[in-house]
Amino acid sequence: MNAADKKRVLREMLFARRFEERCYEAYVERKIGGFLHLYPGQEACAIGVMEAARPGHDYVITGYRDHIHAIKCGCDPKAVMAELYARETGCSKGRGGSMHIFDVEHHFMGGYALVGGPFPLAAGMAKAIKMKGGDEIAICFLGDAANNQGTFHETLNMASVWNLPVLFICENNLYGIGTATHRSTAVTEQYKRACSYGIESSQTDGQDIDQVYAAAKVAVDFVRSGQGPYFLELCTYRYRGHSMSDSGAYRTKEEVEEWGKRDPIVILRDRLVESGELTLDDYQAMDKEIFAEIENDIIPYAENSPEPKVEELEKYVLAENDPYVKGGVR
Amino acid sequence: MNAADKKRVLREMLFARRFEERCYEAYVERKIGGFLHLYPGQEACAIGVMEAARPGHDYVITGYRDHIHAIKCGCDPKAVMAELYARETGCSKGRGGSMHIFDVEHHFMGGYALVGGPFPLAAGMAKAIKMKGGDEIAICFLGDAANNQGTFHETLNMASVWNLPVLFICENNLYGIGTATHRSTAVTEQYKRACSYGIESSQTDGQDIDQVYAAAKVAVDFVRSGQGPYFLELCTYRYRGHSMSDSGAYRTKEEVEEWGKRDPIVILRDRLVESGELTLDDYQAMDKEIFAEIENDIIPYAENSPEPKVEELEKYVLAENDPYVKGGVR
Amino acid sequence: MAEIMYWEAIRRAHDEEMARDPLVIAMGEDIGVAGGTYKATKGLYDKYGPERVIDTPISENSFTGLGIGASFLGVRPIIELMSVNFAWLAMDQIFNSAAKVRYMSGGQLTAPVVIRSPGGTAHQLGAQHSARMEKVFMGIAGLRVVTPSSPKQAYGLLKSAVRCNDPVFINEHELMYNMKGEVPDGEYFHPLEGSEVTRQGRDVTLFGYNISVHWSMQAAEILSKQHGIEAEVVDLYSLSPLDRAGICESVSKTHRAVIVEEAEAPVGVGAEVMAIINEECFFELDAAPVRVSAKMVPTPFNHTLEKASIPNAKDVVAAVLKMISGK
Amino acid sequence: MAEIMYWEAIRRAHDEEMARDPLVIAMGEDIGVAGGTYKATKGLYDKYGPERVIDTPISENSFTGLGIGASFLGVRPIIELMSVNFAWLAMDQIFNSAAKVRYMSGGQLTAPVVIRSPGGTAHQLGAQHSARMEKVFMGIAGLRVVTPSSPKQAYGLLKSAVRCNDPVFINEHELMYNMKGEVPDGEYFHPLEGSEVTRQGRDVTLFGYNISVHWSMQAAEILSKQHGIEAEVVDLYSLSPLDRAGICESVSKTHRAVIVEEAEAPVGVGAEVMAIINEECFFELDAAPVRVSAKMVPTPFNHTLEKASIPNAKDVVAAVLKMISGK
Ligand SMILES: Cc1ncc(C[n+]2csc(CCOP(=O)(O)OP(=O)(O)O)c2C)c(N)n1
Ligand SMILES: Cc1ncc(C[n+]2csc(CCOP(=O)(O)OP(=O)(O)O)c2C)c(N)n1
Ligand SMILES: [Mg+2]
Ligand SMILES: [Mg+2]
Repeated sequence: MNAADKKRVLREMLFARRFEERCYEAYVERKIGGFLHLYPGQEACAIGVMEAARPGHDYVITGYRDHIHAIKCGCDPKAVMAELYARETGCSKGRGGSMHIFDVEHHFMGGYALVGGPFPLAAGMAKAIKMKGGDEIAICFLGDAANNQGTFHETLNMASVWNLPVLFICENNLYGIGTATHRSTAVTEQYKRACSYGIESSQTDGQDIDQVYAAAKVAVDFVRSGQGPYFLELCTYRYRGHSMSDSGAYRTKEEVEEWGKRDPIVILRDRLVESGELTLDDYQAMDKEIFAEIENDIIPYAENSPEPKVEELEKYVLAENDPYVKGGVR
Repeated sequence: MNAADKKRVLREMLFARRFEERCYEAYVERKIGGFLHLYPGQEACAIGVMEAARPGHDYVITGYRDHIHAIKCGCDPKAVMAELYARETGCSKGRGGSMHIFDVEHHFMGGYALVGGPFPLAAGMAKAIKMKGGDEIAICFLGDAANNQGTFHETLNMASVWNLPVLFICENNLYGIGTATHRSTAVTEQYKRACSYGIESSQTDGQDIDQVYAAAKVAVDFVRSGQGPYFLELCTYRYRGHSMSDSGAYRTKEEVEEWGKRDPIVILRDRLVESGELTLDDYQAMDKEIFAEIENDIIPYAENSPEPKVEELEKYVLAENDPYVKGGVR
Repeated sequence: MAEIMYWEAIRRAHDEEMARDPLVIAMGEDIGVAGGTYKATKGLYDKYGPERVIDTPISENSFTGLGIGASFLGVRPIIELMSVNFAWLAMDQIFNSAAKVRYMSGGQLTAPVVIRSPGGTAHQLGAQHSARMEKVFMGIAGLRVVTPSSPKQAYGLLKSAVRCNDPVFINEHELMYNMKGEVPDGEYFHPLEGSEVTRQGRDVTLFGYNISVHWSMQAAEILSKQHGIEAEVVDLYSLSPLDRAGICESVSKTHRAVIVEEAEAPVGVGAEVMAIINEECFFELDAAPVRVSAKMVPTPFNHTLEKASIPNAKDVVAAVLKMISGK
Repeated sequence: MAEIMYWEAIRRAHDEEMARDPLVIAMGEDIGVAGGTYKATKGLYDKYGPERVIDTPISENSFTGLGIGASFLGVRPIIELMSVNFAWLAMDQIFNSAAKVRYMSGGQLTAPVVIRSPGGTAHQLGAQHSARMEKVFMGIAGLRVVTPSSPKQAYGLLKSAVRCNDPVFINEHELMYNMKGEVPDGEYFHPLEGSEVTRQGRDVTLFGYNISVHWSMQAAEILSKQHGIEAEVVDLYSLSPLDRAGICESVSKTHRAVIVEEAEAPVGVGAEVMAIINEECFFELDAAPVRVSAKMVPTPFNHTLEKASIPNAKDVVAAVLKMISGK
């Protein structure tokens, strides 16, 4: 990444942070309902990896903590916010919600709420890419605890045997809800688990976007060049609760503070300030601009968008007027 | 194993071979129906491992290829044959069949037909043993292809995290039905897959019962002494088809012949003959005795046993007269 | 009798059974240190320790299977599946192992596990967290299915389920954990089979279970006050087996039946109750029985659509009025 | 029209669709080199190669999910689950992913996969290989379920399923692969919805699907020859959605209904058809509708018990005679 890129990704990370914080507020104000899993602390992961990949071109899939992944792929933040507000203008037409952000046009293939569910879906997309001969890759972002699901094992094995162009990104934030990874997992360094499948893997600091970018570049190139799947572990931390109803009691204040010192936004900001590429004033201005965008564009768009019509409740269940359903095709 | 032990296990292996061959005949004669998965070629596995363990004391569970495991645990071969003949005197009262041999009295906890299903059941038994403070261990015998099931991954992880006294025996016979292991599996040396769980593991020749015994001794002692789970891979081969309807087209004649030269019974017999502990005449006599036992005791027992009564069709579905069902408990 | 919440009732049953029998254990995701998403095991980790109150990895099929295997040797696991939507992952062990082992072992082995899980549409949890799956559980031999509609049932059914020698699935509801109700102060074992008449009536029977009992009760009040119609409400807390005699008895009295279920209609509780009525007391009917069910859609996130996708008391009232005016 | 076997019909549909569209693939355990347990993909591995006729590891949930993911990008996978009993392992991906993705993406993404699997009680395959699971598949929104009763349907339904933009589950039967029947020589697309009157009658309607259509036809012959009763037989090849109009039409003609299903009764096809009759044409009934179903037991290994656990043509005849004499 050159200096301009770095400033851009700093802005993207800051935007991500503010966007999520604003979601939090809207939730507290009861404008948003349901489960809400936020991303603060992990921004360098999605943004760093996708910076090394081709957003809008590569196919991306993830779990329920999906807002930022979608936005980085090219999904309009207004459409994401409108989705959280359950509006017809939402990226999933208000039918999906926070856990089910979709933007197929930008190859963001969705957020899924079953832990481990996206693994095989990602490998399947990679299979399709391979059959169609494209140069896209499939990228699957999931958490550390998801790796205990059988689909992890089954999918990594198939991806390896069939040499599929799929990149698995493990955002290891040390917890699955309130269960510390070491309490649920025998081998906690997730990248080591790829050895059972003969899959190339590595681990890197998920708080430093330069490192994420560098590691992801290697991984993306490996996969795109047809050498097979790759598993990349990013060591990270979420600053908020698992979702909105989290007690937080399972983590010590010290631990949270310790990781707070490794804020991915601060790390990059300070690095840019130090190297003279940014001033703190620039940063403040950036933040203000973001604030304005969120408050003036994004939130009003969501607020003022219409809800889906109740008459359309049963739309989108099955294909409409599919010729093979009623017969008569010859 | 001393010389007497070795002669005994030779007899057990020969018995196993003849028993299974007789099942084959009975199947061809349409005395036995359903699926029938036979054990010839793999005798040293179940018998060697259980020789190192405590049959009737340790809890054993396996898949559908289960006759010999049950017999080695202490299940009466007559009751096994009667089960194959679907008789009321069968070890599962004619309700289970070849794939579902049970002898709970001898701690043979059953054959199961869902590939991968026994993994968690075995770990659960180990959990129970641990809670109850016994010195038994749980032993799970399964095939190589079963290791691609998600339950393998999920169970080995839990067994490791909770340090459960469970021994996983992988009888790697190179195929899952007609699919060669290397076509379905990224890492074909199964013992290496235990590394993802920090589980102790090893691999040994499954055709030489002395080696099986030695490796199993280490494994059993490890588990029994409370050091945690263990994964032992035995390299073996099945001489017959996967089940009775197997075409065999997926293996070369040469491969089958090559493995035929490593017959576990012949290996042990020749070793005993060479060391002067057995003559070929002894061996013939043994074989005759076995033949007589099968033809004079086992088959007639099965043939002459009654079928279950149709009026008892609905027995064994739920507990009978359970006091918590109808109410009134105080 | 103290008034406690549904979750407290479940927690109390856990606690009592665990105190009594060292082989009773609890397992599930985040049930230990965190005390459970719905607090069903709150405080038990500290009381009984990690060997008996077990935080599992996210491995639904295998931790369920592990519980089943432990039950073969006399352990009595109470397994929590955090949401019934995740139960799809564990169905293999529930049906292929737990429900069949007694039969295929000729009665030698049983799997006395309890599996508890909340189903139902709560508040905007989306398509993958709002399924109602009772109908999937109740169609297959070898498994008991109960579904408590009150704290008393939640307590008493769990107590009985732990002691019963069959595998029992307990279908709870996300929206009911904070519901209050009276629970006997002393030990109480609710029968696992049967049904309960929650309200006497003569004009129509409303069959409900779990949350739909409450919709039915509300509907019955409205029908009585506003329309002079006296509905009987029958609580089908046992879904497998269903109480054929109890169903028939009420229909023979009211001659009209409405079945209220939160799930999509096809092959559901409504269909089965209708089938039982047709088989047992068809000629008692004065009107065609009716189902009040969910729409055949995955649950929408939008709250208005979500609510429109499942029935409520008003829909029950409307169905009854239509039935009775149409007579 | 040539007479071919059911498995050949399925194989032909695979072959034609794969020849036409390079994005149609087949996947499953032992379907490639070995050609499939029931020969549904025989010879296709040699013809289309390992990238399109894929022998999968024993990983039902994930290879099903992999097929679903591929379908997101336009691939049309035909997934074989070797036995419907193993489908429990894949239900998570079938229902949580394939059946819901269109809805929760607001119509952006669809999962046009075909999942084929044989269910049913064959010959002594035991409790874990004899389940009938159609009722599990047909109760949930977002999935089509069809079940062919003849080679023609097996061919034409698979053809349509591959082309249709919805996920389709095809419920086959272990005992039917060698059944012979006429299949059109030219391409033929069977409608995925609807039902078929297989035999005209006036006295009673026998509703069957898949193998129970054949039991119903046998019963109808016996009823006609020996008892002078003319039964209409309706083949419910579409289980989700069921053909409400077709069911009602026949009942309105015969005024009597018997539903024949191989599965245990609770929350099954029988219950649902009864519910539809109750809802649509209750007052057309001259007798209480009846289900002829399996016993509520895991399938026994012993052949006599096994046969006693599921219904047959004689049971259908008996049910009809009882119904008609009881009028
Ligand atoms: C199949 C399934 N099981 C359980 C859950 C409940 N659940 C939601 S998130 C979560 C923890 C996942 O942790 P991890 O994979 O590390 O991701 P993180 O939330 O930390 O990003 C659990 C247990 C679920 N949604 N799906
Ligand atoms: C869940 C499940 N999937 C598929 C099958 C069909 N099946 C039976 S045995 C088998 C192969 C198993 O191979 P392996 O584990 O190596 O054991 P082996 O038969 O070689 O002893 C398969 C695919 C099954 N019984 N259960
Ligand atoms: Mg995590
Ligand atoms: Mg094998």
